[in-house]
Amino acid sequence: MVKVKVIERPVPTVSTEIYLKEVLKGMGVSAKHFFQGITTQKNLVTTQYPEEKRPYPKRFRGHHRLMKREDGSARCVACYMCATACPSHCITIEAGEREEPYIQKYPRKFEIDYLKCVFCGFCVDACPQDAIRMDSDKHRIPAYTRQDEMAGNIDLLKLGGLSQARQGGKWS
Amino acid sequence: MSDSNQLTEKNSDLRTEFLHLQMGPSHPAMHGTVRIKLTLDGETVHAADVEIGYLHRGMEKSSEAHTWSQVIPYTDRLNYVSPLINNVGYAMAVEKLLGVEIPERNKYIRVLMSEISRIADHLTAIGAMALEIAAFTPFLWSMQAREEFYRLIEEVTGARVTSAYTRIGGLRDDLPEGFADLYQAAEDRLLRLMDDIDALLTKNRIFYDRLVDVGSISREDAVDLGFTGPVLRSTGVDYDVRKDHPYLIYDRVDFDVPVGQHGDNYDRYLVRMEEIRQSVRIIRQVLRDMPDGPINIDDWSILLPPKDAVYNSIEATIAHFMLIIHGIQVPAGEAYAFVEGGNGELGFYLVSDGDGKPYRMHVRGPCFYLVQGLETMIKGQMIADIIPTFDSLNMIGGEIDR
Amino acid sequence: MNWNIVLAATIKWVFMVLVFGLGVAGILTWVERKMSAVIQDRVGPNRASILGFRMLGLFHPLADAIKAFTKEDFVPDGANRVLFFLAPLIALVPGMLAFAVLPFGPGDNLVIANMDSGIIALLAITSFGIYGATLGGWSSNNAFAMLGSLRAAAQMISYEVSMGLNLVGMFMVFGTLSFSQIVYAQGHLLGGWLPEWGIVVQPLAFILFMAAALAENKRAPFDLPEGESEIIGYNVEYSSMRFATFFLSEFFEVVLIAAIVTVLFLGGWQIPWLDPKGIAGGWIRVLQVGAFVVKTLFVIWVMMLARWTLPRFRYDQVMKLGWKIILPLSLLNILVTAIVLAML
Amino acid sequence: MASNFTPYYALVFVAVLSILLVLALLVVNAILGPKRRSRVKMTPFECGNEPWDNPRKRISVKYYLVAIFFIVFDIEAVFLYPWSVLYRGLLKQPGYGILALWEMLLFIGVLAMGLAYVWGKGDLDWNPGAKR
Amino acid sequence: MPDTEEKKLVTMKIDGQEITVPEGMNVIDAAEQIGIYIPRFCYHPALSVAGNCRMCLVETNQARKPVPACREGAREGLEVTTNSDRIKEARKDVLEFILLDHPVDCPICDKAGECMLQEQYSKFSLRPSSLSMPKVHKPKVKVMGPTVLYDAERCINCTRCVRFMAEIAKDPVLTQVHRGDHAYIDLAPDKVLNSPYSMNVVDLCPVGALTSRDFRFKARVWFLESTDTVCSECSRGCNIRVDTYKGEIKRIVPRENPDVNGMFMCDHGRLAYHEYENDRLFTVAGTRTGDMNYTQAVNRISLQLLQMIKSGMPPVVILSPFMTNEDAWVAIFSLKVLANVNVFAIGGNAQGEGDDILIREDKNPNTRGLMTILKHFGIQPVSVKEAIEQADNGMIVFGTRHAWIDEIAKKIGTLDFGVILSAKATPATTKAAFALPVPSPYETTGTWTNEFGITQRVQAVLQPQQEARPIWQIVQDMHRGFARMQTFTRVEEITDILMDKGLIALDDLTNTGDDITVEAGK
Amino acid sequence: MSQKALQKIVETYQDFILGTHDQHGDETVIVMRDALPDLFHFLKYDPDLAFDMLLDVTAVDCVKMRNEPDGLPEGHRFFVVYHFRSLGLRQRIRIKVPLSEDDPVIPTACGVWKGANWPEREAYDMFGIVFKGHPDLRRILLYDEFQGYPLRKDYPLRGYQPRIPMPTLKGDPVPGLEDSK
Repeated sequence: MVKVKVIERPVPTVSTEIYLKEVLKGMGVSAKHFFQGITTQKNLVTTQYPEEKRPYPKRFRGHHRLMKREDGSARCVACYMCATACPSHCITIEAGEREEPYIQKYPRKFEIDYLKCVFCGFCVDACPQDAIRMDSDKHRIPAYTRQDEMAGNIDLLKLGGLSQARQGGKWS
Repeated sequence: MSDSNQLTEKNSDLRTEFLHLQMGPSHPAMHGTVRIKLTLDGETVHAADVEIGYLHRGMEKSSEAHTWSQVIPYTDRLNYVSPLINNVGYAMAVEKLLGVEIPERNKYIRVLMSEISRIADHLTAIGAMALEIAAFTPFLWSMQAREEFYRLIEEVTGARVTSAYTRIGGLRDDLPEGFADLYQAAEDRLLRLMDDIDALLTKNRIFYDRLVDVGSISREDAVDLGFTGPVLRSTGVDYDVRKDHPYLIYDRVDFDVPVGQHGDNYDRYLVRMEEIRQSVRIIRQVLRDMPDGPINIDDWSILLPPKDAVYNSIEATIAHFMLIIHGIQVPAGEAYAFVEGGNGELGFYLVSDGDGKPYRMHVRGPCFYLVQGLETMIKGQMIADIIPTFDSLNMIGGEIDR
Repeated sequence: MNWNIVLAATIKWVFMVLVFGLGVAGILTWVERKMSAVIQDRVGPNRASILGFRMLGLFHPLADAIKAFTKEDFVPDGANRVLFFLAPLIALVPGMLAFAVLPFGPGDNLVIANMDSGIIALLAITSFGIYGATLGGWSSNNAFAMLGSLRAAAQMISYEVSMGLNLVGMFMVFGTLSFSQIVYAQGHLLGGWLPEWGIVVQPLAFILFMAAALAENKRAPFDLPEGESEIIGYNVEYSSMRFATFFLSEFFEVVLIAAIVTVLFLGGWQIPWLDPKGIAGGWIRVLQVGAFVVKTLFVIWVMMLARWTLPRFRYDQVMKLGWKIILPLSLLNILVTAIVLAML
Repeated sequence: MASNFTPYYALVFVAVLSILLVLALLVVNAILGPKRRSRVKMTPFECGNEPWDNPRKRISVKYYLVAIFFIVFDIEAVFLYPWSVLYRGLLKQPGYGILALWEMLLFIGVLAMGLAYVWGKGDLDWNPGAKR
Repeated sequence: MPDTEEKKLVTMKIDGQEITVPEGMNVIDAAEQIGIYIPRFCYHPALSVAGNCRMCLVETNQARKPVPACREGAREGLEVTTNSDRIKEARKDVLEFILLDHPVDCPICDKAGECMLQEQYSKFSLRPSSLSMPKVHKPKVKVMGPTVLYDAERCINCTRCVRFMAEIAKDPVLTQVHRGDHAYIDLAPDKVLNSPYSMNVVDLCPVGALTSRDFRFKARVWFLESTDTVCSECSRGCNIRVDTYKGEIKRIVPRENPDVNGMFMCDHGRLAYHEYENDRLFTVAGTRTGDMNYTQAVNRISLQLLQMIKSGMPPVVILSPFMTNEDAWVAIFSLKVLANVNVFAIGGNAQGEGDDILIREDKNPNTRGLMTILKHFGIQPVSVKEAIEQADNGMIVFGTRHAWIDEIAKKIGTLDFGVILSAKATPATTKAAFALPVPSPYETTGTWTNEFGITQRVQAVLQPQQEARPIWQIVQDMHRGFARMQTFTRVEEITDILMDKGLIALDDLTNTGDDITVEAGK
Repeated sequence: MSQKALQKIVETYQDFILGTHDQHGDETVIVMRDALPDLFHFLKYDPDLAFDMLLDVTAVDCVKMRNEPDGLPEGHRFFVVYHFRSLGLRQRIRIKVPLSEDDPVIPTACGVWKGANWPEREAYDMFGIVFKGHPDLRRILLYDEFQGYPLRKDYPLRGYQPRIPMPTLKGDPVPGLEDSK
């Protein structure tokens, strides 16, 4: 059964009709905020951005980063999963060949076009190597040219850290 | 016929002319998304033609070229004030096509996030409506309260607005630790600010006069025009998807459906204020009753396998690859699933032909129907009433133009 | 020509109009932003800096001025160029001029033009301000500006009536049209302890005058001519210093109206129970001028508080308020005052 | 004080100073500001579109009515000024006081009647549809 | 299947559906006829049955245990169940077993996306791993030959490749070594996998064990856009599917056509696209003509041609058997009928070696079609050598690849009117008075008639770039100046005329590769 | 839940029904176009149906569907899909009407539900389906000069449109002038 709550609008009374009481009450509330504001800084919500930065939550989807192996190379093996999962087709990968038989592949080019990226995080979900992550705790800073909006593997690796994720089977 | 017009007509040498004026798209209050072509008689709106499409992104066409999962970020941008409700609605629609049942905890979290989004949505509507009649302070207070809830959303989903939180058959992630405390802080602030907004606006005669009997619409017209949500309820119809077609766990929580009596802007304001309080009530119950357990269904053909398994076993890797390359294979058929969005019934009509991509995906945005009624609502009103009426509908361009 | 008068007038003009009026108006642009910010739990402007000193954003008006000076002052197609140029001038000058008749302190030296009929002169001068907004909107060849100017004209002349009528009660009580005289008269003590300020003897007139003055000044909640969410405003086509002039004139008028209210209803430079005749001079005179300034600033503060609290009226409601509420009440006020005075 | 007209001299002088000041502001801006014209910039603003209509039309009579009312009421108000200034003085003279009171009542009565007439005609209603 | 008619028909039941098939037909094929797909790894219709992967297990009414469907011949009264719980469980077990030692290689495996293992696991199992032991390690990235790499860890020992090399390529170099979970495929001692058909094992391999060195890491298969066309490298005209990614050809794989090539093709055809990767001619060139654009060049050619014909000294024409029938028809018609050219020669690649599997001696795709059209106009072609000798008036050379290209280049450099239409920059194009760019065979649309008289549609995989135009269009533009000729806007109009005249017979006009999505595992 | 309503429609409009189904609990009636203006009235005013709210009007282009769409007659291409809701009876129904490519004309529902106006315009805009009797059938989301119908399956995903000059309003219809002098 639908529980309905009929909202009654306030009936105009003399005190509301002559404006003054409610106007003064409202001004009182404003004045309260005013005096609170100039005496205590407690309620102020502004973040003074470049000097102080709001801490991002742990799950914040920020700038992408490429994780590294112990030897400092990118974990990415250019499997194109992120490029496939990306709804905005902003990831461009070119694969190169490596000697190690268990790695074989590396991204010769790994570019994210931040003009297209929508920060949905699907690439992170799609990565089977724990190679791409968005937990860099940085947001993408807009640039002035299209060229600057492309982040290449070097930029992404700079933000990257060592990934501890084990790979290739529990025992291998 | 009004007195003034009689006067005009009686004295033929006092002939006056209509003024044709365009409001929007680049009008300070039109948010860049709507153009209203007005024919004005002095300050009175004689006729209006509402023109939409300035935010058309071809979302329905794009969806046909993406996998079922890849559509989720698109749904963020429907009603971009309460994106999580869109996420939930879309995920539910696909789950309906797939015929899967999601775990209990998932349902609770979805309801929780929906209600948080609804509060954000209503706060925006109230604040914007106040802003458009120059009450700037309540607007910023409501934005302040809204920001508290966006923080919560960010804490859970990783982004304030572009949440992309639901997955088909699951969720991106479980609630973070200590979420209840975070929520409690936000709620405290919300209720405090709501009281202040209330003191500034509700009984203030200027505000009252500006809204009462402005933008009224009758119950019959509202139903006929396909209105849903708070705007329909303000006319006295007690239709709420959450009550009439309970989805997820809405049949297990206790809340009231606030209903107005006149269908004017003031009633919409009151209904929204009350709905925020009801949403708070729902959230409290949800947080109290939320069970432990998994949040995702255990089916690798629908949801990506857990990361650890993907890294370490070929089976999960294969499932992972197949799901990302080909998408979820949804059996052929069609389904219409609907949720109570911030502005009313948000429906997803999906047609599948058995492929990894939607064959047709249509969104029934509640705003589309609300804005359709705008012309009726502003005809004969003053030019200054257009924008508050427009905002009382909480017009969201993303939802209309799609 | 008496050069002494010229010299005296110039010095007074510099101090009263430029330093006090324009200075306060300039700072008010900052105050308004800062105050609204604090009311809304924000920090407000604080970025403009000179050599790294931010001074709570006090340099913002300066930055604004520089910006206004270096922007292009274009005239839209189809506009009436002469009127388009003159409109901001007409809007600002009357406000400056009106300061000439306001006494900042006791005696002749603290008022530029100490007239017997100061109030009539003031009303005459301020009525000019209507032309600024009206012509500005009309000459822009813009439909929004046109609507704004029509609103401005209708609203300002409507409240002009009430404003004038509200003062009649004051004249009856104090029996003079001179500001200086009224301020002196407010030094009287009623019953030996209560200063006979306008607000005490004419409380209704005070409220009505405040409302009418706000409307006259096109300030919230009467800011319909520039209702940015509906018709954008009569000055929509204005840019650069021309816009800044309109902007400045608004704040100038805020100061002006606060000063007028202070002089008429809050005892002007009078400090209660202290030298009501204004003959003391010395530090007491400085205090009295200070009292005037403080009272004016207080009135400005109240006006700003109202600005950031109240929603805007609708056009018909403004007209209704002016013609159907304030005007009859003003007449009633005259009536009651007359009868009360007759009975005393 | 030189004469009764001294304040007026001062006033005129101050007016000249003020006008010069504002003119200076505008002229300095005209010198400092750039001049880069383009067709779009010169188009009157109408929400991003080409203007649709000529704004200088015969707009609703209501606006002009206000002007007429204003003249009526404002001029009448001005007539009250001399009376009001003298009123207190007249009260002190026996007989004149009551006369002045009655005179004023009559005058305000006429004014009120005019207002009532206009009110009754509905010319003070800008939005006949609005209930409040 | 040539001998099905001789066999007796039997009626059997698969999942309750009755079906009549020739006796002995294996159950996999029979089930496929009624739309039931039985999973398999080792079974391939072109190869002999091995039955070692056990993926195609089905239940029958004549055996207690599940039997492999590829080995089970159809016989009267056989009832097969392919979807019982037991079979489903059996498939999961088989897959679990196969995947047990499979490395987590999908990210670096070229097969991912068209891998049968991926497909069948996601379709028939989705059972999580229960491995608790280390995986067995075997050789990785082993070079099998010039074209193929082998990864033993990924191998599921289906032996398709072994059987292919033995049965079809007739070059049995592959064999299985070791036993149990250490088994893998290896080369026979001192042998290399260098058969001309070696790359077919890459297609045959159901997993990513055998991968193409040419295609290695070039693109992911699910991004590829495919176009169906015909191979140009010999007169067999193998049906191919060309896969492109971002406007570049990445690989060529065979399409099944029992009448032409069966299921396979040669390595040469697969790699032939490299021929057109470098030294392409995209703009009008020619050393002696100076800079000019296409329109100017065509107008000047037209003018010169007109003068030559008026003076009765027409040029010689060297045709190319790489031209499509449409190109050839327009060229011969306009030059012979309208411009009175008498001397036609057929250039093209020289005869090469052939075998009795697929490769033909004639290394040109359309010799037969060209001959048919020449015959239609009553022209007896001369040899290229003769044509060059008679070419003092002028010379028009069609096509890029000619065995006589050096002689042509030498001659054309001496002529005032030397026109060459080429896809690549060769010595001839630099020396000629006019060199016009034309599309490569992969950018051409039209028809080719192979050695056996089968006309097949050629579909442009990529669009001609810059100034390159199809030959029929260039010829048409050249003749617009002085002769009235029917003008065509689409190549299909010419095809229709050829069909009307009975010069070609083409059944499947819609064979244009409409569906561009890549189906995994096909 | 709305099985009863479905039954009633099927009984009353027997001759026009091409099929029904209730996939995923959404009762659907596939009905021929000829039944239409009549059926609208029936849907809204019949006391057992009382579908007083038109939820949605859209269309589906079935031309590239892999499986045979059920109820689509030979030679037809589109489905126009209506969703109705009855607020009083708490029921919902979907009506699908097949249309052919050559004759994509269907009677409007605007006369029965005012809310059909915009969604029908959208269906016209996106699919080129002409709603006969619609009071104001013009493009709604796209601009008037747009060529083609983007949600049809044969419109390319990245279809390019010709450039058009900046539109002016001279000669545009002025709202509200037709009903006054």
